[in-house]
Amino acid sequence: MSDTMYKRHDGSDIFMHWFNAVCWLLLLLTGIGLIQNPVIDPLGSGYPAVLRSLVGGGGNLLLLHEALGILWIIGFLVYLIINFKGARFFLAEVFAISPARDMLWMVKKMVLMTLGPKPLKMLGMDPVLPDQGYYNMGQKAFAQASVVGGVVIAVTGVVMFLSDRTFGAAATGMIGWAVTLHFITVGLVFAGLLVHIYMAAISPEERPGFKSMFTGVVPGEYAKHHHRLWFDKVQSDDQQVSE
Amino acid sequence: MAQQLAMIIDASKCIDCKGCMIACKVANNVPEDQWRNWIKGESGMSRPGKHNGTTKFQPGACMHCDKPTCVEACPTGATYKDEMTGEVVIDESLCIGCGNCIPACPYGARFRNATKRKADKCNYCPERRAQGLLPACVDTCPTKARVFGDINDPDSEAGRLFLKNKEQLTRVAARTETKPNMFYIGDPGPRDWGGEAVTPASMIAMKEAAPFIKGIVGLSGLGVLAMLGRQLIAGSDTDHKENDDV
Amino acid sequence: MSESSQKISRRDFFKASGLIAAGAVGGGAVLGGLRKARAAAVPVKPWDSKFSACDMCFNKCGLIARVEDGVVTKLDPNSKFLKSRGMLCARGNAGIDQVYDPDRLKYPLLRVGERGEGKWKRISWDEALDLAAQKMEAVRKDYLPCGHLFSAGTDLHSQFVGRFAEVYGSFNVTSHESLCLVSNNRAFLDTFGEVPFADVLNSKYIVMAGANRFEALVTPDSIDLMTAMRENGCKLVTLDPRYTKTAALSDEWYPVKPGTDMAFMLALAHVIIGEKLYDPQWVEEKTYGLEQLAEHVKQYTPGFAADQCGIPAEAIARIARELAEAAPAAMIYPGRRSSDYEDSTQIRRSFAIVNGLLGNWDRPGGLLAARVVGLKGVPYEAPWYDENHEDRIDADKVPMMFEHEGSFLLTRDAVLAEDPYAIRGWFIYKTNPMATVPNRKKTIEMMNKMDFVTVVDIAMSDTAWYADLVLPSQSYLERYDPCSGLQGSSACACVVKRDPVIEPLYESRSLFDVMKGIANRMELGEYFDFTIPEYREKQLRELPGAEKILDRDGVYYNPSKVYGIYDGRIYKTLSKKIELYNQRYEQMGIDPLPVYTVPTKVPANRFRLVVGRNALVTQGSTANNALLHQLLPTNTLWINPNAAKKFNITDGDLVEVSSSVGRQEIKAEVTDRIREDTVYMLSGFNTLSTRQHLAHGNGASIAEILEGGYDTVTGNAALHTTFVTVTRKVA
Amino acid sequence: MNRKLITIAAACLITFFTVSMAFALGGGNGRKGKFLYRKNCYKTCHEEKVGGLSPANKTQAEWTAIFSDTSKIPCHDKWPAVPEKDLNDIFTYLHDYAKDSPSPAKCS
Repeated sequence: MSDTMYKRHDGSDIFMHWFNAVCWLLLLLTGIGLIQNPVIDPLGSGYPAVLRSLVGGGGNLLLLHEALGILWIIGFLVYLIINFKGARFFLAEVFAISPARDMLWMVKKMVLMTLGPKPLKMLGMDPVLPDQGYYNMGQKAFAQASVVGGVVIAVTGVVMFLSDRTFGAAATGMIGWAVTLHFITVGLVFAGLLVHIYMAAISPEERPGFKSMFTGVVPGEYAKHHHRLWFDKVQSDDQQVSE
Repeated sequence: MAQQLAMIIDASKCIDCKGCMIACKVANNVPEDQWRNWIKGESGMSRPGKHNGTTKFQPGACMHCDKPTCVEACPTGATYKDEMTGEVVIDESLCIGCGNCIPACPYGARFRNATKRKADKCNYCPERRAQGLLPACVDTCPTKARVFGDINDPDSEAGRLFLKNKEQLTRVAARTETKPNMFYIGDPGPRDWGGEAVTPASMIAMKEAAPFIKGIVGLSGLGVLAMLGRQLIAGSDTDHKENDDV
Repeated sequence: MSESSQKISRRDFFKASGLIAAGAVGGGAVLGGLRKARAAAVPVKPWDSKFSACDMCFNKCGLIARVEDGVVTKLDPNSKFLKSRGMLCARGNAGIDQVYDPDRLKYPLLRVGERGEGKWKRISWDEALDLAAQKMEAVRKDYLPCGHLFSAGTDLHSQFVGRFAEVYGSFNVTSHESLCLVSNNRAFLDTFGEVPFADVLNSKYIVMAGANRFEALVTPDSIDLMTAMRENGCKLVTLDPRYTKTAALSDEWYPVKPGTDMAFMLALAHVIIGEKLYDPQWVEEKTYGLEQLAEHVKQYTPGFAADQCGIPAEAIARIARELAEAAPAAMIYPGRRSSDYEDSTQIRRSFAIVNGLLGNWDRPGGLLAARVVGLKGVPYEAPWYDENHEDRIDADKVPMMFEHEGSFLLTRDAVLAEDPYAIRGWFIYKTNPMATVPNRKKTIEMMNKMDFVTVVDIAMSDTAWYADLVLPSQSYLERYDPCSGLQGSSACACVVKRDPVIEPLYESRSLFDVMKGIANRMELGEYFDFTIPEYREKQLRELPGAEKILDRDGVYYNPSKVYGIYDGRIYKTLSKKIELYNQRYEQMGIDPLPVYTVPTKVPANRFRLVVGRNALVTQGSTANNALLHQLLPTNTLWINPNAAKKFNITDGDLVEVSSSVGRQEIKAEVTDRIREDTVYMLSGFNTLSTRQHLAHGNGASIAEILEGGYDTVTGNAALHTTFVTVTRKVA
Repeated sequence: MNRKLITIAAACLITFFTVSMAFALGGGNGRKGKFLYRKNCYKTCHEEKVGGLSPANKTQAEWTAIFSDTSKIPCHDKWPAVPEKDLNDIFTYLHDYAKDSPSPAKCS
């Protein structure tokens, strides 16, 4: 049983995940280089200055950022077309929340990850986590933030991209707010991203999940423990199919 | 000493012919009904008899301030104060057209170029200077009311005038002090038109949000560090075992 | 200073710390790269620079055209051009939009509808020239050569219109000047023997009446006036019913009652003579008629003048004394456009006479004689047409018309009356009588009198709009022009020329080529058997090397004496002296001394309509300029707040301005910058031609409203004698 | 220079006058006079030698003096025969556009 592998992601999902990750990394690196104002720049003025000089000026950096952004958006659009079913499944899973169970999971998990089970026990709580579905609540929370944030970032990005291409003077207010929203949203999603990267790549317990982002499959044991509801569903589906 | 390119203007010499405005418009391809420079008129009452030369027409443009509020309002650094020349420069390629800098100028020197859809204003005609010519408005001015140059260079015409008239140089004060580098010899004429530097709400929001964003990212980072710390100290198996126990 | 130096050192500190930071992160090379990237952001425009001379008004300011890929992208002043003091005004800079005006005439057009209906047929140049020649030949045959009228505006090619007219056999040639300056020229010529240049730059005291030098720009006077005032402490006193920019910048301004300037001037003479403020030796030696003048001006006391012109008597007396004190570096500024009243010549004579008393002739800060430029005429032997009438159609109507300028108004009346003979053909180049001559309806009637009207212009002016054949002319940047001699007061005597700086646009041709083409078809080709460069060679024959210098600097100077030209020379008058009292006038029955006549009282509930300029307008040729249009989108009717109140008019109201000859609707500009009895509007707006899309149906045409009085000495138009009613239009 | 001009101009015209000539000067057709002057005098004598002689080179009094005593005009031998009427037209042209006339001839 422990040898049984369960299919979790197909090729396009895996590709999209890593495509998204690379785009995010590059967009973040170039994007931070585009902020140069002592009040807001996250890394000080030295980083943008260096980055800009590396690509031959801020204008080039902006072009690069815009090109990456468009590539990123197009990538998602293509994915939506090619694997619409997968995308729909993903979104349905991500946004399907069972408040009582998922919230409890979230609170317990956060305490467990940082402080261990003792505090829970001290509070008289069972440190055992509630069962989770295809995604656990942490994954869902970040995925939700990524989806909503991604849409906001993409839309505001497009607004900025079009600012000097189609918009008239009347649009400056909108463009100004687009800049602000873009900045804030990226900041918030990035905050989640840090946790996501730790949980998925560094924390050993999710190692099989991490591996699955390359192989597409997880061991049954892992599925059973981490995504019990999904595991059960897959099991019963299999039985139905085999019968 | 670094340069400070500036204009020294003798408003008393201006005849309000608008030569500078058309010259600038043509030299810089400024779109219809937009202007990089201006002549503020004195619309004062007509009084017969002696006037003692009180009427002044006031040529002006971007004042390339020492404390440029437009630069403070720019999120990308597309507008910056050039350390070598003292100019307030717009790097068009880096301008994202957010328009923050436009209300941020208390003198109304900036506008959104209707064709380029980017911030625009006087740039002292760099293309002309590259060819050894004066800025278009200065070159064309009939009475040479506008004088341009490096006021830190006592050998330049502007520097000479700057030193010579040191005592009587005036600036048009705005409600927001920006330390403009446009100097008028004596009475500049209209004085009270300078407004307030207004930062758009979106920029204020971004500035206000910036520490929180940094804070949230920081907290998240701390959380990760905590997890990492626990992982290293307590080992990772504990969790698993606890789970397995169930 | 301490604050700013502190600031700089702080800035330097930041600069240094920035350097360290950059060095720590990416090394010095990165920062170097950064700098380079910024420096490289300045694109170097690969333009050619070509000399020319501006043509947006008559001044001909030297310019340098910046040409990129065969397109003029910028017009800059030629700093070596002393007459214009190295400047280019708003119109000069906007010249680019005249050349590239989408409304420009592009190919020959033949009228196919009624006159003024705007129906045109495009034809080829060959057809057009054949037709013009054929029609001109027909007029010559049916109505004698002098039955064809030729009108040419201020342009370096206009001399070829005159040349053509003469070889064709017509002496009926009019210029724009009888709508402008001939009264003033007459007055000064008849006082000093020549038309002077004002040495504004070196003057210490200038009285400016009937001129608006800071808006109606004349080089170098407009610029020199400011230099004189700010650098040399010159005092400026302005008389104008309007608070013009000149008035605003003056030391003193008086809203003189229109038409009373002569009373002021004669009162100045009264004080100067009465108080013996003149230089007796100079006046004795150089002038004629002081005694008669003294006797004549006794009646014109400052008190009398004060009653007439509304300027306090004490001010008049004081100004007279101050003028005399500053003399000879003092002047009554001669002015230029003097087409205002029926006694304009006599009004301007009073200006000239005060100058005579100030002893400022041929001296620094005074009035200067013409200097030698050295350009030569290119003579030709025109054929003689014995069958012609003896004289011009406008001859003998006024005693002292300038033969070579004619009188447009007298010509128009004579054409309409066919008296003394008929004129049925009209050739017009670069002048726009429909926009510049009072009583537009009458000009339309004149057009209707014609069998065939040919107009050569760069735009579909109203005059072209009513023509039969419209030929597209080259702009000043597209053609070769003959040399022209210019004098810039004490600044210079110089020669300019024009070479094409761009290829001619569309099918445009130069006037010279048009004349040549028609002449060739009329067996008059021998008179145009040369090119402009060949013609210039002849003009420059006594100035060896000038052509080279023209190519190098865009201008050639002939250094010559500025002051004292008249030392040991006679004045070109009958008495061989400055004629305070004009002997020839006496012989001809004209008042030898200007006699003040009280101007017609403005009738109740009416206003005197006055014309004027600002620095963005050249008569009827700039209202369609897209650049100037942005600064001056329309014209308005200036009306004083008290008058406006009386007629229930508020600022921005649409009003109807109506005279005995026409009416126009225009927006009122309620302003205290004008007298209560006077209204004012700019010229050039509301064209009939729809092919002037910015000017058509925009504002009001002053030519439609002005009546057609004229100066009884020269036949110059009298543009300030129209009374109008102003009524608010009910929306 | 001035004297030379006078001399040459005078010379041009001498042929057509006798000392006893008794017609009244002036009142001719100046326009035709210009044509005749160009045709008879200008080409022959003035154009090449002195760069053109214009009516505005002299005062009306000077022109009158020249035409009332034409015996001193030196270049008469070069002239074709010109009728008296034409001569008066020439005089009228020169006189009416003299430098002290109401309309001095325009020269550059």
